[in-house]
Amino acid sequence: MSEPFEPKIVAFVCTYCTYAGADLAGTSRLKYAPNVRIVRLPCTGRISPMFILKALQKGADGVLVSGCHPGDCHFTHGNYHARRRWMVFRALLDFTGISPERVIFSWISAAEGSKFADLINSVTEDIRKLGPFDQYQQLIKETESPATL
Amino acid sequence: MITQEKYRTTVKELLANGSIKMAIGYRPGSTSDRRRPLFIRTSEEADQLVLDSTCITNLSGYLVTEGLLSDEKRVGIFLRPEGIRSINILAAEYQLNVDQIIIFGFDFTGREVRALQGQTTGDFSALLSEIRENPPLATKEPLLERIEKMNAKERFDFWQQEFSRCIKCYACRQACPMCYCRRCIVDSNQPQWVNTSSHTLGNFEWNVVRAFHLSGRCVQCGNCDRACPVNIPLRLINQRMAKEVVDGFDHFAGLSPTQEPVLASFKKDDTETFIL
Amino acid sequence: MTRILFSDKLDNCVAKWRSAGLTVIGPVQGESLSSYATVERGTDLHLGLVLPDRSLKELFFPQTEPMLRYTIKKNEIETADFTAPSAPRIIFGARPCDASGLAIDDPLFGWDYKDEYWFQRRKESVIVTIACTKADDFCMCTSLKLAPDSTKGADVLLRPLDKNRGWLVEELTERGREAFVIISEYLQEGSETALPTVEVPEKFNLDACVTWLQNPENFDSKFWKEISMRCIGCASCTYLCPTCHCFDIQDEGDTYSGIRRKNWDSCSFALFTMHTSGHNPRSTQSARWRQRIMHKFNYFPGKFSVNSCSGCGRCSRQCPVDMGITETLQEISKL
Amino acid sequence: MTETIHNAQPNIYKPAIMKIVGRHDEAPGVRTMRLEFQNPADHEQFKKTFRTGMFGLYGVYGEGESTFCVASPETRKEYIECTFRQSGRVTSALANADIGDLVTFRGPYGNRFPIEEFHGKNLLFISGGIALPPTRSVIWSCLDQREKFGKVTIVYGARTVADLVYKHELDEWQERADVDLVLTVDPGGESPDWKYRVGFVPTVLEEAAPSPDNCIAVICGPPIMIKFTLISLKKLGFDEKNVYTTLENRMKCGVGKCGRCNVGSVYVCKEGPVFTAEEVSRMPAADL
Repeated sequence: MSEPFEPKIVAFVCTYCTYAGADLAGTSRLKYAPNVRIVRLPCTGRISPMFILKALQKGADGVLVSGCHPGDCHFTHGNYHARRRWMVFRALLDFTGISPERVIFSWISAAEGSKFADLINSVTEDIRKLGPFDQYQQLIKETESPATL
Repeated sequence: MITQEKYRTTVKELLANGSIKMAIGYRPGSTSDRRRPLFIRTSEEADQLVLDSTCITNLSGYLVTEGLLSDEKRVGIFLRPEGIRSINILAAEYQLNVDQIIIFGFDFTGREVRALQGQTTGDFSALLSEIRENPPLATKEPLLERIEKMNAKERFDFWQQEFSRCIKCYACRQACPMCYCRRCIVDSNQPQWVNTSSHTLGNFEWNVVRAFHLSGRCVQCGNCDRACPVNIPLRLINQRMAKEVVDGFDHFAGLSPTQEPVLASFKKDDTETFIL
Repeated sequence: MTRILFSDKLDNCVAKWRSAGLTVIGPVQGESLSSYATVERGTDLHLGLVLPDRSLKELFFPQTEPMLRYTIKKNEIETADFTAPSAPRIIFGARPCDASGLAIDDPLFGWDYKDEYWFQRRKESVIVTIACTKADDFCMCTSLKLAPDSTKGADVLLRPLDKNRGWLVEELTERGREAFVIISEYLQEGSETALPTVEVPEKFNLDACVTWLQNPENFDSKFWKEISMRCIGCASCTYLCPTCHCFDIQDEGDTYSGIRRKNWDSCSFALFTMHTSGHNPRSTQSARWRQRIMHKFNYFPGKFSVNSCSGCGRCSRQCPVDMGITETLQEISKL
Repeated sequence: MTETIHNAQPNIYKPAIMKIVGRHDEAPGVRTMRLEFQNPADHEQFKKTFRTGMFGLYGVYGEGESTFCVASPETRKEYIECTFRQSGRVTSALANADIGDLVTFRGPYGNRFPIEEFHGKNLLFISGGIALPPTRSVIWSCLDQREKFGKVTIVYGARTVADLVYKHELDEWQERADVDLVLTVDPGGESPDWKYRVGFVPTVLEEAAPSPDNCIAVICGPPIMIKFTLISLKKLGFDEKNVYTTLENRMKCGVGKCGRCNVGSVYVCKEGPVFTAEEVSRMPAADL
């Protein structure tokens, strides 16, 4: 148990912007925290709040959702729809007691490799400071079924 | 009493001249403070109709019963303003055609029942706008204010406490006029998004998912809250989410049958203060 | 001369039972819901309730219960059993209808294949019922040929004295006697008379209903559609019912490890009987309500010689559209 | 109602672990798998209890369990064969399992075809589409002791030629002199080189006109086929008591507890799945 806490973060990203941005971060040899598991989706409009719940259900300490800047969506307005949904979902999580600090949203374009690396680093640090998501992990424990992330 | 008699006569007339094939209203229940939904197809059945301050169930969910409106005939229904809003949402989501619905509007203050003027949803738009501007006092919940003041941990604990009683009977879903999906998200198992078991995690997920799906659609009729056999204050979450869409997107659900669903539309200048 | 347990000794009894290793469970009124729950003191018990909102069933057949844990390795699967927790307990102040509910379900969980999750708990629970001196509009035990002082399923029956002073003790089974030996120092001999049990009016003629239900012609009767038209299929009646026993088996976890659970399920749901092909034997709400009534009063007694209803009335009490077994059987009586 | 307690396990919901030793694609989306017991005690229990007609709950941990019949005959108890159509969560997981993978089996449950009573009689098997597997178990159970039975006729039909299952066994039966196989596909489902009949099963059955004398019929198929086949059999003069069928309902427990397989007062999982047409006719038709 003496091992230092390493947060587990799941990132849902759109393939056209943020994933390309992550790619750029990689090809530019930028170093960033290895705590993030990236799930690539066609568009932020495809990122259902269910995904966020599922990530938490599997034991994530934090969730990052990211896509194209407004106006840049490959599908013209997928991210506008997503934005409304996130706003509502974020308020809902807040109201039910899941701190908004654990679910982070961002816009990262294909050109912003360094923003991606910086964001991952800062999010990892923030969640490290928050510590493990004990409240939710307690719920998972009660189900008898293991958190498998 | 006068309203009730007047409506009985109206329903009988409309049935007799074939304007409607059925009217959905209320009749006495098993105790004096209970009312049962009533399906009026004959003049005798119309005599059973009662209308008083215990008629609180929102009946609009019955309109999406499979096959009811498929014959293009018209159906009358007794609705309070919330019910009229649900009809508007159902119409906006293409679940029914408002031209097929004859509304017998009513509302009450204290024990005094009064009829609302109008028959189609359009007739009530002024009334609904009025409600939007001046929401009835009853919607102010002391408990809601208490929850707002809590910190995240306390809120989490509060809701865990409430949801721990949930038995996953889905009465909230079944009682809700907005939950018309043929296959609910908890019923689909490929993938299984939400745990079907009724442990605290499964209960939490289910209630969050339902609240999310009702965001910007709930009219606070209270059907879910009353149906819940374990008395979870479900109305609080839905009220909070309704406030969120009003504040965030200036969207008051169910104003008209052509209102765009809030989560299926957007404005380019929607707020995004929380996005990094 | 009978033995009497006076109310002021209840606290001592609970303490005594607890020190003898028994978990004491009884009706408790929570902030917004009453149920059978573990108590630490006699004063925590709310014995004045007509009936707790939630039934006794869930202490024996919980809404969700882990059955197996699996771990999948390269060339083998390990399966570990969950067993029902072994904890002797005494349920004090159960209502006779709730206790009969347990006795009604015993044969079902035991025919051919014995469900250990149920019987393990049954074996370790002593059930002390209190005869009812209060009833509400929905109580209907007498209509089911049971009574407010029915002894079915109970190990000890207590009959209340006036002014909440205490109860006359009627020990019914060996298990009950053993539990009361523990607290014998708090029992007194006396010759008091118990309060009369409450008069629960008979709401329908059960025999007539059963005859009607057994007639195959009535299976397709228009009656079913009419009576269930307003049913919204919410299942709260089945979930609160002390005898409804349907369940689902669900896996949670992933390809490597997880658990298999037994969860409550309900015949009110369309998905309950849906075949893979899309064919659904009970595709309408009226067919599902018919199944519920038929199962309780025709099929179940046909198999196990007992009606699957103990007359607690929870189905009618909680129904959001004011339906329930009482109304349906009353209407059948009129046919 | 039988009162025998036959739990192999104290926990009646605990399945046996099976290894997939063979698989074969029968038709689009339809697959047959051969499973072997991993635990000898489970196998012994199966050998002791299995009779043709019984069913089991096949499962994949993490996905759940699904009910279908044991397609292998009671004369071959070294393994279990099952045939299923990939359609839901569990069957998809089963279909994704490869040879050597481990799956689970709970059973065998239910009643059986009383084939001792069929001794010395002619047998008529009628089956449609994916419903051949339960019939196949009976067919092989009888063919493996061929001398005990009279004439054997099999009428089998499917929507299209591709949908016929057990094609290799159909060829085998076609060639056997002691089996009379009538194959058919629905109109429009024939391929250019289809040399057998075209038409719906009940029609083809009436054309083939097997004699009802001293004959037992076993039918299995989709509800609509059963309905019309029963009418045809009646026309041919079959007594309902001599017609057997199997009902397959949704099940979760398989042991008469979970409450979903009831048809009228009958618990299909315990009193079925094998019924005579007479028993079926007493069940409420609307509940089937």
